[in-house]
Amino acid sequence: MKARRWLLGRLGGAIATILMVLLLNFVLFRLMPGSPDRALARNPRVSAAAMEAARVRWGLDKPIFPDQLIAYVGATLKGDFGYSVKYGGREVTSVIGEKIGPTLLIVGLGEIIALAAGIALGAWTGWRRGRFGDRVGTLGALILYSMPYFWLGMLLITLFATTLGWLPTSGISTPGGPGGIEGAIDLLRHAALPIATIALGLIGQYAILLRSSVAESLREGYVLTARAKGLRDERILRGHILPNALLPTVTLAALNAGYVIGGALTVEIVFSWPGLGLLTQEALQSRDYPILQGVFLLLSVSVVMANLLADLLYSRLDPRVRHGAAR
Amino acid sequence: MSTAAGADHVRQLPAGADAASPLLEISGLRVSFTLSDGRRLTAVDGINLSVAPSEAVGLAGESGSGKSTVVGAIMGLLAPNGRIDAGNIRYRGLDLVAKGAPLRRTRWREIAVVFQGSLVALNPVIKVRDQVAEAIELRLGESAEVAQEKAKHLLHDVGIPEKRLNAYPHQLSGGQRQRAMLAVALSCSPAVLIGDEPTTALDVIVQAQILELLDRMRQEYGLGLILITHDLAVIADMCDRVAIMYAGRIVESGSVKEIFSAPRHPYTQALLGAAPDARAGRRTIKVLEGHPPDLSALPPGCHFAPRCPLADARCREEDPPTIEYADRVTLACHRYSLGDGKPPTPIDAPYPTLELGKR
Amino acid sequence: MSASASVNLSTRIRKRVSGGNRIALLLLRRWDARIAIMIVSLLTLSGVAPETLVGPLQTATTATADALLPPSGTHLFGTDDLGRDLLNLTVHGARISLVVGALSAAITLVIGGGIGMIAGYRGGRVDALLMRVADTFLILPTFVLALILAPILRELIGDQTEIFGIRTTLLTIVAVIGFTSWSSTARIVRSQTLSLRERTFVERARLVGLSPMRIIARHIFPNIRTVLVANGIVVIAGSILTESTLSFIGLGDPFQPSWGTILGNAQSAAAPSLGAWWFIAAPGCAILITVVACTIIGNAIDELLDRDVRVQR
Amino acid sequence: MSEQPRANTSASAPLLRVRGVSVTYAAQRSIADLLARRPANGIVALDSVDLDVNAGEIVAVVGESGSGKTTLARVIAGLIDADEGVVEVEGEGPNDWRSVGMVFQDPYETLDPKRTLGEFVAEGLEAQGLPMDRVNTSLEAAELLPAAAFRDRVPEELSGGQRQRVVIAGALALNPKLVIADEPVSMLDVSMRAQILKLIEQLRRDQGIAWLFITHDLSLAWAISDRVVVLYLGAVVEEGAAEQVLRNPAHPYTRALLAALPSTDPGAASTHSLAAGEIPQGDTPSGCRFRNRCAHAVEACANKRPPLEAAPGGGAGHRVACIRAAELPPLS
Repeated sequence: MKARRWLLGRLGGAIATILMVLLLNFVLFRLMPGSPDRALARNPRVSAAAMEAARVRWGLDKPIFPDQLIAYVGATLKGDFGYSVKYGGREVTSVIGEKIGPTLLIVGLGEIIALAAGIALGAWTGWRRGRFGDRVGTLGALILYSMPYFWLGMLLITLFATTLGWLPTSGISTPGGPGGIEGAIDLLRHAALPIATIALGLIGQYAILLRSSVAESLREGYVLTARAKGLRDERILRGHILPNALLPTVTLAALNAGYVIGGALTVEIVFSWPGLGLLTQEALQSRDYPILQGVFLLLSVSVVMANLLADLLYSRLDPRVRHGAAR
Repeated sequence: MSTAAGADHVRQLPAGADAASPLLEISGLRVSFTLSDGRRLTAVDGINLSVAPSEAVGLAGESGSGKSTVVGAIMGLLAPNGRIDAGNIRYRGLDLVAKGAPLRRTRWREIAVVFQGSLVALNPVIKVRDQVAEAIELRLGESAEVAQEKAKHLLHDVGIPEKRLNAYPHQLSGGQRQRAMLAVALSCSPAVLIGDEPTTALDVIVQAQILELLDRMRQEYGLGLILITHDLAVIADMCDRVAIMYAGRIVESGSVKEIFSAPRHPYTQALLGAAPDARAGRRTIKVLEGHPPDLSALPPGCHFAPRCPLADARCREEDPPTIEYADRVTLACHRYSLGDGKPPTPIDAPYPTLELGKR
Repeated sequence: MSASASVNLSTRIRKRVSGGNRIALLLLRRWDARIAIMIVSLLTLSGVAPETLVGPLQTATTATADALLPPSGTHLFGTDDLGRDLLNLTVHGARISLVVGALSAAITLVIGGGIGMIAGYRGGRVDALLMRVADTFLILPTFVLALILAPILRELIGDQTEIFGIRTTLLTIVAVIGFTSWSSTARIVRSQTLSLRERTFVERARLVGLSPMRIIARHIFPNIRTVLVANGIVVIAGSILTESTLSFIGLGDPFQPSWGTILGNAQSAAAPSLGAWWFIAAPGCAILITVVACTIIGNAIDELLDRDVRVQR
Repeated sequence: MSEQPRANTSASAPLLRVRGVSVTYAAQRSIADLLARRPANGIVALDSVDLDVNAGEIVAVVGESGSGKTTLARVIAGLIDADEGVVEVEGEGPNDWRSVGMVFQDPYETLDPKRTLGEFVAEGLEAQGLPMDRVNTSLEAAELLPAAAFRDRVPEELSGGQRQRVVIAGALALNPKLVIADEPVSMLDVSMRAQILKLIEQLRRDQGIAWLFITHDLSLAWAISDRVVVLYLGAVVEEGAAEQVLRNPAHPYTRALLAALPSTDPGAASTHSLAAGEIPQGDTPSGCRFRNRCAHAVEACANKRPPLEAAPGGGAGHRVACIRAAELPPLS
């Protein structure tokens, strides 16, 4: 009962956040130099009739507040994000749609690898806190955490692609390459370095967070009880410390989604990986604001959803939340 | 049904132990800690303590007297900067301090602890039933089903209602959590139970309930009980023998009856007189000036001398010898001597007194 | 003087030193923090006086060397695709990176600290509303927001003017980073304020009739000052990272290159596929070292603070 | 400080007069609750509490955790507003800071680590626009001597007992007639307690300060106070002269508290628990709030809340809220 109330509260929060994003997007849209129809007018491929239709649809002849805001929100909710300037007046949704796949591939795999490795490294260093292995591991994690993604990517290209020649430098596939299974292998060879970049960039953060919560748990009374019970170290770590220490990591993994995406954008630029990041950079260079807004909206909504998911997961993992006890 | 894993269970002693030796015996134990600035602090300085089956021994002292360090030493749970410098801890003759000591075998199976504040001593994300079953499964090698069944019996035995069997710690009240902690402690049917301030966080009525339960368990399971507390009244209520600690040393020990009716050490007198006692109708309290000493800068001689109204030059220079004037009755105070073998006559230390509630 | 007397004196001196200063003293005792502080001092020095160290900033026209020379005696860090000396560029880049980092951290602290203290002390609806906004900024991909905001802001302001010798391009970046990264500071300050508000000394101050403003000034702010400093140093690290990323994408000022701008040039010049590792190494290591050093200092203060609080309780 | 202690038997109005004070803590309501129009069901912390403290009197409020004793202290101090009822000090509302002081449980928490002791004591004077020369006299009255040496020190240098003296000095600075002390010695080492208790009695004797002494410790309440008020789940269940209540407890709850009290007296009987279970966390039981734990409860106990009436066979002012008080067996 209390737990359901808690979740309802979280759901309300997520909806409020999405509304704020819409508002932000609307304001940015109006702040943009020149009015939206002028942005459209820069696009030679949009006909006068289409422009008039857009003016009516966006309610540009009406006052900004509330009519235009309502019109904007209505259009957005219907999935109408406007037209791309650069991509010859194509709908923003369709342009973005074809770029999502490649981005999901590297971000998703990178995040999974990073979580697994980060948890392992964090648990190990936290357990051995203060000892030599901890210092080396933590410094390593801190260094990974402090590297800009794009720089890490450039280093990996220089080493593994240019110098050693093991992997391709950029792109998603070899032009005119084979299809089928060999094509899949070709894709993976191209994806390996971008995935590694994202994974390495994230490991540090997860490791540092988990290390501190493991080290904190070690001071807790229940760990003393577990030791007194004569349990083996490995059992104490797995059975008693991790179930508690993993909780903040779950939250961070979700909170981080936005941050990861920011990093992933630059990784795509470095590897010329045809995903949302490359699209964003092109849009920036050509002042293709509708695309930028679309990307921002899409990413924001997915991040908000990721957080909601994390809250659900959290409420499953932590009985105190499940039963509505104080957090 | 109450003795599911109880007294009738034939105890298999760990290798090297000997049923004829005393149950738990601590002799000359000294524990020190290294501080961050490199100095060493002696928290426990040469104490002796023993407990027999079905016997309850109280270890009393103010905070910082070293009583919890004794628990850490027995269980092998001292902080990483702590070290046992000297002395022995023997369980049935088995040395628990020696290098390569079989601590892992004696922990919980032979000696278990109920810690203070079970909200932190129990794992918040694991059901209490599983926390009871865990040690049965992992330490006694029972199957999961048997362990769960035993855990159910134990929880019932300590008075956890049936519908709370699958509860998490936060769903239990303070008293229930302490009961659950007791079930966790009894899960491997230990021979010795240590209560480290087990009722300190509880209200007085719940404290009485838990003390009653502890006492019943001690009798039913034939446990040797070591009760560590700052509350002498709890010891008077529960224990056969008592040892009073001050700044890492035991200043007086003996039977509760003897020590509480005729306290000899000035510190024991001060402790016994420090609080009013409604049950005994005593409003007068003894005012003990000063503070417990900083263990890293202990005064020379008798550590209590700076606060003792009986202290003279010798007390401030020489360590007082510990005399044993009757069987297992000891006293460490320069003011008393063995004399003719009769118990020394108590000397009332002239503390300033305060009669509360007098207009 | 006997040994015990001198110990006594040193403890007494230690106790006289107030909280913040004591943390600073303790910080100097940790070797990792000592190294980190040295690094940051060196970087600050090169940021303050790059000309005296490596001469004026080289441009495409003033560059004298050949393009893409690997490190050698004359060009310790090698040269870039226009023949500019990378040591020269990296040292000059320090100024931009550090100035942008410090200024945006200052904005972050003022916005985040102010909002955090108000939300934490007022509580109720004000708190709920402010934290709703903060949460939104915490969750959102603020980097993407910054990406969109930067060019919009620049077009609105124009990028030809200078304020205090800093080109508006950089000020835009400062404003954008400050505006998008205050939320975690606000969260930290709010939770500190919230727990301070529940502490008995604040309750007593209310009891004897102190006004809310005085309570914040006397009891809340002094007790979160060190937390703010620790957070501020970590925020500087984060701002430098964000700045380098924005500049890498090309939102920086080409006439005042920061480390990110140099790496952006390296990317456009295809340095990774040419194997010109030195083009990437110098500015990247500068970012890495700065961020690591700042994070170590910030975390060390945090840890000392934590221990300090634990000892006092 | 020439004021003489007043006799607490005077027929004049009491110094502190609390009538029918109730406090309900509202449970937090989310937006979803508001939309679903769920009622705010709160937790009753205090339920029409009456209490008097006469000038120069020490009254102890006894209760376990969850009894509402700290809420009562805060309401009287003016830190919390009562939902219902009246709190008057010398016939004035609760905002008359100059006649009510407060001493808190945790002296480590009451002193701001960033401020000197002088600043702490001066804080109230400054806020009230009173002369600063009271700082030294207050420190001296709390036996922090020499006062000048303490003014510039910071809390970190002090022991718990000294800190509590500073807190008391801070209360004395405003020249109070009544000081509310919420568990003032429970965080202190046994050896510090006597010193603080001594100070409390001294201040009552020399300056005629009345104390409302909140405690969980029945022995302490009995020893230090003139009168004892026993609180259970936010309501007064028994009150009377300390000696009467402790020698002749009339409420089953008071009897349970007394029976559970361990004693160092070798002759005393061992403790036993007369009451089952623990203070309920959620809803308050109907009728008598103690009936679920009471060994003497009958059906009638559930019907209505028992009024506070003269205890059977009790002395003047000894009152109890139990319909079965007259039928209880003698206490062993």
